[in-house]
Amino acid sequence: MSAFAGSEANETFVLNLGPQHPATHGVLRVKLTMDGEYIVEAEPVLGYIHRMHEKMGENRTWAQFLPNTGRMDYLHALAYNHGYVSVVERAAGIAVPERAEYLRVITAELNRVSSHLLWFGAFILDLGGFSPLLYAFDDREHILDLLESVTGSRLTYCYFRFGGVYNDIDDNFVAGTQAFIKRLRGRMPMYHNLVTKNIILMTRLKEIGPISAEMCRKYGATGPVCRGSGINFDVRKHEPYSIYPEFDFDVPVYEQGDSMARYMVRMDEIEQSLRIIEQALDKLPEGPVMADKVPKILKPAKGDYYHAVETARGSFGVRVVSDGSNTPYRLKLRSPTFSNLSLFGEACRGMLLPDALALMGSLDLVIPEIDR
Amino acid sequence: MHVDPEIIRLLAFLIGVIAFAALNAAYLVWLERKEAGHIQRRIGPKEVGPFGLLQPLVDGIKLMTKQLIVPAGVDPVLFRIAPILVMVPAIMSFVTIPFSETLVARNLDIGLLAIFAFASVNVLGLLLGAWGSRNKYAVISAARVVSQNVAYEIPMLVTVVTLVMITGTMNLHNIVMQQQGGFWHWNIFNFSASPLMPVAFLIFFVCMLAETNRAPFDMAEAESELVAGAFTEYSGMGFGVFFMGEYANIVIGASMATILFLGGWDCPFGLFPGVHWFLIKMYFLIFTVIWIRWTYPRTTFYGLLNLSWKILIPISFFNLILTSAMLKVF
Amino acid sequence: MNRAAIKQKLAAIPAEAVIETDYDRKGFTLDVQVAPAQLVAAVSVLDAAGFFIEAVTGVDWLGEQAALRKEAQAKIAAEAKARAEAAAAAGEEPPPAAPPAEQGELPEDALEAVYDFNHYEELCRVTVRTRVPRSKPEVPSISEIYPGANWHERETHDFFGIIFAGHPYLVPLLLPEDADYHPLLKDFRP
Amino acid sequence: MIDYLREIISGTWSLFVGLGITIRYFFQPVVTVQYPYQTLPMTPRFRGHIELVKDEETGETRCIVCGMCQKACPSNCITVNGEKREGVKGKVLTEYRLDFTKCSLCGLCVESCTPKAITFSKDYNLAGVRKEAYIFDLKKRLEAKNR
Repeated sequence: MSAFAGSEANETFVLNLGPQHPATHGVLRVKLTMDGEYIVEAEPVLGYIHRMHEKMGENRTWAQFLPNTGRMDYLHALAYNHGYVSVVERAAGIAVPERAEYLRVITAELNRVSSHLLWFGAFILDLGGFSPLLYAFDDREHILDLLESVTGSRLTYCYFRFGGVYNDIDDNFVAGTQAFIKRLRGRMPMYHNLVTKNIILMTRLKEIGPISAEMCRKYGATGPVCRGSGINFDVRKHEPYSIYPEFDFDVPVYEQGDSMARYMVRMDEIEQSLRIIEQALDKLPEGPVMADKVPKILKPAKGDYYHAVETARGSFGVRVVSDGSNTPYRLKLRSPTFSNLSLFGEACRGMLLPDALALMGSLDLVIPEIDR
Repeated sequence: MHVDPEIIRLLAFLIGVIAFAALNAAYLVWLERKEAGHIQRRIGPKEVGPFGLLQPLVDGIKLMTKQLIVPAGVDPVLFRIAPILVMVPAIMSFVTIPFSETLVARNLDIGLLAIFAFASVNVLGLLLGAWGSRNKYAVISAARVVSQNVAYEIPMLVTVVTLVMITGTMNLHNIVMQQQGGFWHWNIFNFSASPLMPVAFLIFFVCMLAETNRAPFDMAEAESELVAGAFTEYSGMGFGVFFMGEYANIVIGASMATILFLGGWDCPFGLFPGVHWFLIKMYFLIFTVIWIRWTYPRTTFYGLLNLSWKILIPISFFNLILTSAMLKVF
Repeated sequence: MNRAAIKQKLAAIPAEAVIETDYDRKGFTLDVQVAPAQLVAAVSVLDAAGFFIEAVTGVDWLGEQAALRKEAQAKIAAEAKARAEAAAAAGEEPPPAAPPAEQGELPEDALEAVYDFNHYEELCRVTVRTRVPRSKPEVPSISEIYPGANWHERETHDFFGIIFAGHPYLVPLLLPEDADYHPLLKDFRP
Repeated sequence: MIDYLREIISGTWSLFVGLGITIRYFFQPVVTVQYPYQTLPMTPRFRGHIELVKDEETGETRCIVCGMCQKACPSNCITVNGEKREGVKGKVLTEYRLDFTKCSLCGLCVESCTPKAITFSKDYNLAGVRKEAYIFDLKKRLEAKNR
């Protein structure tokens, strides 16, 4: 990146990026103050698809809010379901059968792979390459088929229930998943040859959009954004939930903090997720997939409870405050991209427009999840 | 009444050239969509006509029936003149391109010069359209187009100068005639003049991509950054003419590469030279241009300038010096 | 940095309660209750210890005081009843009924601002809470210490109307820019 | 100087590798399904809008009008009406109205149903021009299907 040539303040102009813009992946608006093609200041404007999920939670029973969680982040819906059912299980003291936890991990990790694949395609699309998007979609479609055969739905699965999962898997799913893992492992070198090693992509990502570890801390960035800045933080390892401690997997961490590092973290995570799925399929125990004694009307004890899960975008936390009734008294959804995007304004200062868009793409934004 | 047959010939050629340019523009869109489809493992247009062959027609009708929106506050003259400024020079360039030994509208002695002169007007059209449409994205795009063009004219022209030194003429017909008799006579393999001729071809090809604003150098359009760049405010046929101009420019670029480096209408094996060979080579190059577009991400503006000033210009100058030295020595 | 040390440091700030909670049960390790005036001091301690900010939110405790009083009254009534029964069982005269408790003005209900912090290296989720009266909900802003709190505070202002004093740009973030309502207040009616 | 050349050559090589990959795909068969000329088989668990199950013995619905589905629904899109009839134990279903415009296909109603009277349909070709077309009376649908 070339240096930022400062000039008189009155030579700047305001550029409205969005709410309808190809690079913002939804309805995000960024108010850019520009000096030529350099960004002097960037202010993201949110709330275009704000749905007030938190208020909705207060007006529904605990179980009725479940479908909403998958609609926050439609790309990794199962992790959001997982976070919500986990916090309610914690509050109500429900124990989950082991097989159900395995199924949760398998499906959530498959969903994470699909989310990363879509991010990969969309990110390259931001950089102007179109074909990798459709190759990634080709692979993602296999995951959606697998998940559809289990959950009956392709995007907002709503598969987890308090105390287990909605229905059991069959042998076809196991065989199909194993075949898919083999297929995707075979395809990854193609992605790296076509995209990662491409000289144009390297010049566009290397040393572009640096985010320091300190900046991550000050803004509360989590997920691949902080792991690309050399912070080894993954909720699956940091505060292990479900049965993640049973599996052997690595947390990819890159020190550079540039867009390339975040790209590499996600690409490596695909491989790690495949490893988890493989181990889970091998170890999959027999047994029920639903706890026996789940009361029909949940009334968790008074108090507040927190549970965080690692989604494809970072640490998603749910804080519920229960007053002992059958509806949540207060439900706070801590969305990872909200924090990740909040550092964009500072990180892109002095950058060129195309680089800033590469940086924005590397943050992996899902707007419904920011706006909630 | 006596009519000069030359005038009739010229008229026929003019109509032919315009028809050729328009048809090319229409069917290159089809080719682009089909090729992109198959690269991405889908079919591409298929509903209108067999293999979607009538798709360009339908697209054309759609563009023509659309309202021509002239936004408030635009410069009315520049906004309207810009698409024409892109389209007309492209058609004019066709006049001097020799498709075969006899199939040429006007065989100019300075044909090469004329084409490069016309090619630079294209940028002016984009600049005026972008400036005139009073849109911030378009203005950014205009600034990009101009500096991109400055950066790319130099290595391209240096390469062409090298070639002119070898051929000793600017007459396109003569340049092709010198390359007759099989692919080992083509300029791209003219190792006796300079061992770097394939590299020179590559430089020329890259510069052609940049000149015609094709991916990975489509910074002017850059749909994921600048929405549609210079064309943001254009609708209907205003946009359509820009589009046609763009494809016509690609045809010119591919034709020039064919003539200068690939022996024009010459058959690679010395058999049956003719217009078909010219078209095969040209369309192969266009296929490659489209193939490149659907493979790479877009470069950035400074990446492009770096490539031009740090790599292409030094190498093309080195080639120039090497060639002149070799011409002098041998 | 260990948990005990940070607990000690936080406890050193006057007028606050630091409670170690059961992580497995609650999902957080330290529950810190501070007065609004001590908030910045508490957050500075966390900042110095390398914590990152997870979220800022609020809870509206409308009706809490009434519920507490009702609970207290029920307890008193139950005790009185138990005493009366015990007395009756013992064959004694039931003691005279206690005079009803003072029904003074209810103390005002509170809005609670909740801050979640976590540490990248060690699992230590610290929840900082501060309570302000509903009629004058004003909390000092921590966006100077954590720039990331800027958006979270704006969001909390949107939803609860809590005013973060010293915030550089306290305009609606998720709600429309002319929104003058606070949907997560319990007495909000659309 | 050598680094400079090496960088150019490796960079150019990476570009040619990319071209090689895309041209290989160009000659491979397409993977898309040409809907609506071709369709894929539905998975048995596909969650379409709900429908009433026909009881094999009676040929009627199994619904006992307990209203559990109505209570379970997060979006209040189910309305169940029944009436008492002479000689029949329990209530008889008169109307089962599903407002599909609000339904989020979560499946909580199907799970809550004790007599297993509702299930997911396999309809996905749903298109219409009026909102009212998506307020289904499932009882009438079942009767129409029986006929």
